[in-house]
Amino acid sequence: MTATDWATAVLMPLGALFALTGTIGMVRFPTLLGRMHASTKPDTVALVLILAGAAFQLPDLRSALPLALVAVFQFMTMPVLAQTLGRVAYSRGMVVSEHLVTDELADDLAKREAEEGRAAEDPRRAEAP
Amino acid sequence: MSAYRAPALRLLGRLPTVLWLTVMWAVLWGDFSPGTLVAGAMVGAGCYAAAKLPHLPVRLRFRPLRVAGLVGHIALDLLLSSVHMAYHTLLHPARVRGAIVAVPLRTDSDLLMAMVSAGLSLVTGSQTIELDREGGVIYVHGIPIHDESDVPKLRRSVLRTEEMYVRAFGTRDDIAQFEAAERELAGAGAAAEEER
Amino acid sequence: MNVLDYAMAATAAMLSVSAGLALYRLVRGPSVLDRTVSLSTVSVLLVSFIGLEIAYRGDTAYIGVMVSIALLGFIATLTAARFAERRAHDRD
Amino acid sequence: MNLLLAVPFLVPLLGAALTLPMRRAPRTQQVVSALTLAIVVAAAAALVRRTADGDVITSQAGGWPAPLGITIAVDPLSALLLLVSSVVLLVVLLYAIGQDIAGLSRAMPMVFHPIYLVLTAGVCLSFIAGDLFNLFVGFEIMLTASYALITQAPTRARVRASMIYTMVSLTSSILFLTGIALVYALTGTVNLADIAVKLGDAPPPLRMVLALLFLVVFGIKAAIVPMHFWLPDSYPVAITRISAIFAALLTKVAVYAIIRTQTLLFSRDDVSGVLLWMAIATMIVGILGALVQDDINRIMSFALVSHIGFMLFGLGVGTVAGLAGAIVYLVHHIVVQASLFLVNGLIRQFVGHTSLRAIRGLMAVSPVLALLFFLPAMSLAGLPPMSGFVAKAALFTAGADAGGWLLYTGIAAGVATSLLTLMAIFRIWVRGFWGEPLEDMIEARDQLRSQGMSGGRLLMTSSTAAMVAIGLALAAAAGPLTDFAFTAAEDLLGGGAYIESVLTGGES
Amino acid sequence: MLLPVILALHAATAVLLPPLVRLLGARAFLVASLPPALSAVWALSRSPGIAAGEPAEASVPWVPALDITLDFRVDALSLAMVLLVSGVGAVIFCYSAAYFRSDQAGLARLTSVMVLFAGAMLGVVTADNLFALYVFWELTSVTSFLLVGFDQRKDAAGRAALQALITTAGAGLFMLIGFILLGQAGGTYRISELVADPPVDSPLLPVALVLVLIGAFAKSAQAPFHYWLPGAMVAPTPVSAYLHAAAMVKGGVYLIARLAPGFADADPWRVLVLAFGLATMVIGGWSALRQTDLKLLVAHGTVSQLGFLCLLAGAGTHTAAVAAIGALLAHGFFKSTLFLVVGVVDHQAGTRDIRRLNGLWRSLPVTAAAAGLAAASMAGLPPLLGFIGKEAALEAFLPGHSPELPPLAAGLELAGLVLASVLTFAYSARFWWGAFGDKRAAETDIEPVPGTDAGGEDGAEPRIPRTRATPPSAVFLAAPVLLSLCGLVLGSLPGPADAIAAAYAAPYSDHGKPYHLALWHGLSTPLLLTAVVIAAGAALFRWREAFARLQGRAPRVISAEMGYHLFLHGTYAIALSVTRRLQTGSLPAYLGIILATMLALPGVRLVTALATGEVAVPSGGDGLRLWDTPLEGVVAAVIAVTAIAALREHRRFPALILLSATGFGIAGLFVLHGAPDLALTLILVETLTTIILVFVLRRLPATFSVRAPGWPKRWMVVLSVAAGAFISVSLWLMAAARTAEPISLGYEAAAEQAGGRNLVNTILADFRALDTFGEIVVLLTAAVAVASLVLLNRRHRVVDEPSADEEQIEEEGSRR
Amino acid sequence: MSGAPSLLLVLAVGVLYSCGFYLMLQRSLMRAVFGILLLGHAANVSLMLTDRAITLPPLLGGPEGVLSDPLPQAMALTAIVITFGVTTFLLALAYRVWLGDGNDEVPDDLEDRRIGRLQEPEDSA
Ligand code: NA
Ligand code: NA
Repeated sequence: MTATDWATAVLMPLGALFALTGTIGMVRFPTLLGRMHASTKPDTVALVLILAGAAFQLPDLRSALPLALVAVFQFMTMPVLAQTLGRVAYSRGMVVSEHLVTDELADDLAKREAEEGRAAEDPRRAEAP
Repeated sequence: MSAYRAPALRLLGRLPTVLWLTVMWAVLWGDFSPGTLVAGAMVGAGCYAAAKLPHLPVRLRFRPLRVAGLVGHIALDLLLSSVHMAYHTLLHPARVRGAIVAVPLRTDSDLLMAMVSAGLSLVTGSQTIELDREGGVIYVHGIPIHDESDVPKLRRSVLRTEEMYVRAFGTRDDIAQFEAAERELAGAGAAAEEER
Repeated sequence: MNVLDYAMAATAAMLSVSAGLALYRLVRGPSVLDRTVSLSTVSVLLVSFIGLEIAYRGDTAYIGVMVSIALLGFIATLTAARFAERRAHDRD
Repeated sequence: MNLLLAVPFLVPLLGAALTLPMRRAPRTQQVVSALTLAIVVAAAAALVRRTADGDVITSQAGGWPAPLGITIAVDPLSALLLLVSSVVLLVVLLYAIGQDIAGLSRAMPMVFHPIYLVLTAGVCLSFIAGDLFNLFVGFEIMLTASYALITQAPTRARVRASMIYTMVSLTSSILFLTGIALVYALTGTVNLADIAVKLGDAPPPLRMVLALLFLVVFGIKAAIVPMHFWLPDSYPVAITRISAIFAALLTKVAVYAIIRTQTLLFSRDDVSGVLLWMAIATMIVGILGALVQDDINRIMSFALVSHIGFMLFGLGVGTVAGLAGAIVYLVHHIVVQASLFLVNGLIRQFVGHTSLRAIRGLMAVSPVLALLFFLPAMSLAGLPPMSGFVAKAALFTAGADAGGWLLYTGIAAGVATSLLTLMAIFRIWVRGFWGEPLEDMIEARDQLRSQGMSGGRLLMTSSTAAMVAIGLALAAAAGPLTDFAFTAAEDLLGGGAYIESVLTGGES
Repeated sequence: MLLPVILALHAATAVLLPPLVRLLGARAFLVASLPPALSAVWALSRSPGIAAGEPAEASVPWVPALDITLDFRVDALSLAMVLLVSGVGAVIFCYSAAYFRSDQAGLARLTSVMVLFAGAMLGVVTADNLFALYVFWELTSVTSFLLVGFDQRKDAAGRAALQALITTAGAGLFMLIGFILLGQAGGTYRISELVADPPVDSPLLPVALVLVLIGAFAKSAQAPFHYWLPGAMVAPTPVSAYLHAAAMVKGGVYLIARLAPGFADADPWRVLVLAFGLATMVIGGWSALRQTDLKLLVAHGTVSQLGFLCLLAGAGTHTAAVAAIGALLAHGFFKSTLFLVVGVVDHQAGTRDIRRLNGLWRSLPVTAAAAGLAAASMAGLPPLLGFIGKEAALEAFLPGHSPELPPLAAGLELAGLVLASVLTFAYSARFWWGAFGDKRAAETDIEPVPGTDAGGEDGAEPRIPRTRATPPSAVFLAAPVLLSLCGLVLGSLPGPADAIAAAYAAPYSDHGKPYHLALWHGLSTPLLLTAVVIAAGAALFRWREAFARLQGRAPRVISAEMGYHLFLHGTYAIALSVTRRLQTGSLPAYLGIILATMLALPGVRLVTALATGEVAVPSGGDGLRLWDTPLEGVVAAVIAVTAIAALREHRRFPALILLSATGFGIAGLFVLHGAPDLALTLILVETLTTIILVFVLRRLPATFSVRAPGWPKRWMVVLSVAAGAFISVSLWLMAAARTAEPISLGYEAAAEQAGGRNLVNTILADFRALDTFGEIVVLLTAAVAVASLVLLNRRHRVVDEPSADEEQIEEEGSRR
Repeated sequence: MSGAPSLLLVLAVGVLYSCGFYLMLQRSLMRAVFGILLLGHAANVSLMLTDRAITLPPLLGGPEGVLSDPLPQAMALTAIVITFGVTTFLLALAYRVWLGDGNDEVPDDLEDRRIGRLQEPEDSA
């Protein structure tokens, strides 16, 4: 066992552990957003740890470079996914309010709608634009 | 919205994306020979054209120290919040509640706003639901939020993240504008806080 | 077997269980977004598996696969989400 | 690589590449297509000459030795089928060109010409492939091209028909691939000759399973009962030039594959019982279907299914004579089906459709059409002195020679089928060609007369006539044809020549 | 030998005639008569030698590998037939020149086909190879089809033609099989060799003979196939005269006569021929007496006569053979005369209905005389050839005359023959009387002459007017006169006929009592019997009305035509019920049946192999392992669970996601298998497919169609699972039983030579570049196909080529 | 000699085929297409199973050990691409069916249905 082996031996199970808790969360959380929080992000951590562990087993830095690229890629794409999913989940009414302490987006939307409604009722303003 | 109308500059704006795709291509083939790179660049450009990806205006600065700080912060945050999340997952996931808060941002740079939004989404326990660019408001879902008292904490962490991004990547103009807005909002923000 | 082997076995075991759980969500849904989320998890797990494979064999032959799975996972998940958004009005 | 062997596959692809961009030069496109096929015909004729003594010409693609590289092999059977197919392809192409010149088709020339040539390449590759997987690739080229062709001028009916056609073909392809996997699992090779050798040590039951599986795989494409249902639902719906080629060639390529695999790979396994029962079922069920149809093209399609049974019967007999009969029948049937479908095309052009419910008195309005129909119809019914008679006589003689109750049953089924074919075919004649012509048909005739014969129509009619004439020529040349078929059959059942030529080099 | 040339001449003339008809009109028939005339002249010129036992032979090779050779051999029998076929043919062609009008529609076709027929018939009677005989035989069927259906605008013509074709060509197929069996048994297809050395020991011989006789019976309109002949009378009269009197219907008789010397003693030849011949003779005679249409009367008479000829030709004794030649020639002359006479009557008087003809002998005296001669010959009156033939026939069946015939059988046959001859006499008389005789008002439909019906009291009947007829031209009359005279001349001077008969009968033993065709054999039993026949026949004619009443009361003879219609209707009904059950039009059903077939063939074979232990199931050790690594469990679980979930999912989008996951699982499997390139390609392809699917799915409804595919779900489950199990178990067993090292071991060394590190890439780019090339072709073709389907055809999406039926069918479908 | 694949994988490939066949037998166009996709996977996996799992990628000059059999891989590669092309066509076709008929069903043949409704043969003369 060399030092690199030890590094791998630590990093990889740790990563796997994150992945495991993430997927457990994905199964156990009652809400969609909860499941997303619980899984997507620990997954990223898990992946980075495992890739780091794998990198230690490679002979040189050059062959490890692609692993780094994958990690960077994961960092770049994960938020995009998370945001898209969040927006869609919300717009589809899948965010259940009873699991929310507060929902300021709903408040703002209601406010905006009310304003637009007033605009529609007011003939002068409707013709104005 | 963009000042980069000149073709050459527009091309320059697209370069990072194409470059990125080229690198991925080379990795895919496991080969960084010139031929592969040229082919990758061509494929990348093709994909770019086909997908009509938006080109990024490179109106950024890069402050290495600040960036390093930011990365460190995010990494630590990521790790800790993941552990935190794991704890909730294993103990009582059914009781965990969240909140969606509206946070008015101080910067008006689209790019910075997007970066903040992404940065928030990267970290466990928070993620952007909606970004109102015109109003400069970001709606963030946070978890776990036990009660109303956790809400200001979430708001504050969003604002802190924003500041770190602006200071790491913003141009001098961006920072100036950010600070002006911060001053303006300092008072009004407090009032708003009370109103809620 | 040395510690490294045990570590790898443990990693494999945990990843496998994770895969099973993700699969459960993938199959059970209930919503398309749940499936989308678990699809993204499955793809991350696969990439992890391949990371394990690379570590185990000390060989980089699989890196291309890894990159493309990462890409696919991203594209597939994004497409799925976009799709779900576009058809927000009908039940899936 | 032997250049002559490469011509039937590569030249059409070259032609396809040339014709693809020629959307603005239709004449050039037509000339290039026709020239391409003419070259293939010439090459095939040369191959027939060179294999006439039973020689097998082989070549290793890329020069790699036999089991490693892909073998291209032409034995008498391949050469004969190459020649007949390329001739039929050329004549149908001329018909299509005539139709395009006359402005009577909705097919897109810019798609049709290149894809037609790709189809040619696929058909030719299937005939010359000496490698199981390469045969699969050849089949796929042919099938993909056929998918593109069957959807030409996509009406709703055609799209539906294509769906059935494509799904069934895909099923067959998947099972083919599965079969390749099984063969490789058992033998560790995909070279046909090599498989033939290595199957020798395989457990007989497993070999039998493979033999039957490949019978199913190609049986689907050959439309053997009970795997035939798709054919009458798809072929008749395509536009004429396509249904003519499909009816003439595609099922025959599958029959070729059955002959090749059963004689070369599974010569040790006796599936003749299964073959004969399937042959009997195919003959009878097919022709019963033809009797109740209303559309000439559908009648012909059911008859096509039915007559595949004859070829299967010849293979099932298991003797050189039986196989030779099957080969003669194969050649005869390619030509006669192409002729009939082209004539049906002329009818469709003339009357607007091919339903017997609304055709009457065609002979009175168009005696030429009547003659063009009558001759191949006679041949299909197996009436002398047409090629159909010779083919049938060859099969029955072989069956009687080999003897056994199953073969006699097969012969009885063959007789019944011939009688029912006669009824089906002459029903078309009596209902469609005889009788008082309908008003609109007389109008159509008068209109045509006033327009005069355009070059395009002339080409359509004369290429149909040429196809009919080729059928008559087959009858006249039945002697040499049968001799050649016997040579081919001896090669196939002897087995040694092919294997030896492939594994020990042959020419390269 | 000239014969093949003469045959070719027939064909060439047939090709040349259409333009000639345009030029010459009906006179082109005179040109058409040249080839048969030449043939007859040639036959006459060769007759001395042939009668002396030196047959003329020729051979044209066609398909030597199958023994299909156009062998020709003209011996005595053939000579008689050639003279009939070609001689009578030439005469009838000349008659036709007068019969048809030049503006007759389809005249060119008619002349052409008739000459073809003449050639084919010549071929039938001269062929010495079974296949060659069959070729010409069926050619006569086909040409006959075209001739019977000549008046193609009439539906009746088409039906009758088809009936005749199906009957004769259908039976001809049986005959072909009979020929093949005969040829196989005898080791040759040469007829002369077979007859000379018949394969009497072959167990297949009885079957072969029955099959051959079926063909011959159908062709010669023997019961129960006799229905087609009266039906075929829709043909123009010269055609009937030629085909249905002189030539084609003799084909069967000829074949029987041809084979009898070799096979008459073989079971069940004689029984069949004698029984069916006699039955036909009686049935034909009985129904001839009921006819009122002259042509139908002659047709039924022909049926009767054909029965007579068949039993003579097939009886297989010396005397019967001699009688056969006599009767054959006689029939050829008198029957064609009678048809031609009917033509003349029809042409000149405008009708051929007995009930509309009265006293025609006065206006057509010559015709009536010729008809009288012919009818007398048919009735068997001396000194005509018909009498000589009948005498010989009666002699042949005298009990004890020929040892080949058991006395009882001969006696029965003789009694039947006498009975049939009585009927023959009666219908012969009825013909002449019907055409030319003076009738009473009660026997006709003709309006009586006004004012003549008043005298009913004194028993005198009302007078009816005589039928008017224009006098026929000399050319028109020449043919019947000539042919009827032939019967008289040959009857009076039977020498030539006897020479031919003797030569034909030579192979039979005459048992010391050689029989010759002659007018006078002394006061013999046959002469007595002839007298009885004449007396009884005359009485039958005298009391024809009483007999007609009797016939009316008698149960109808079971019509064989009904049998034909039953066959036809039954066939169509079976065809419909089979086809509508099988050809359901449902793709799921088709695919299901394909799977079922796969299970029924290789599947069952595998199961039996496993059940009987023929194939070793890997057990323990290397063969039977749960896994190579536990990771396989993960991969297998991902694959199986997602795939099963995908098929349970009715919403399209979740199903797509599940499928993507399956794709991931398979990529994982490839990784485990050391196949990075494969995993990579799969993932890329999977991505593309997913994207395309999303594009398509976006436009389709949210859930899949839930309409059941038409059969119970559990069947589908069973079928799919069984099919899947079959394949996977096969794979398992075959991999375990691998017989040789994989050839890919050779790639390592070769790859170094090719300079590649990645073996898979080297295979794709080098060793199997042809496959890769093909793969690219497929991909490009598919791209073009997709483009032409989706992009290029956007403008005309719905219907763009004439398909009137489609709309109609669709309408009907929706109305359901 | 290679030996049989492990039971788990045999089972997996069996499930793939079964599911593919089951989907293929459905009336829904898209399910049929999915069935074909699964069957394509199944066939490629079958090719792979002719060789053992847990082998090294067929790269020369890599780590010591047993290399995978490259030939099934090469064939599966070709097959994947071919199946892809053809499946794409099938999808385009399904799309056209939908355009024409407005539903997601494999349509029955109309003429067959018409004949199926006949009680008496139309023509037995
Ligand atoms: Na065999
Ligand atoms: Na492997």
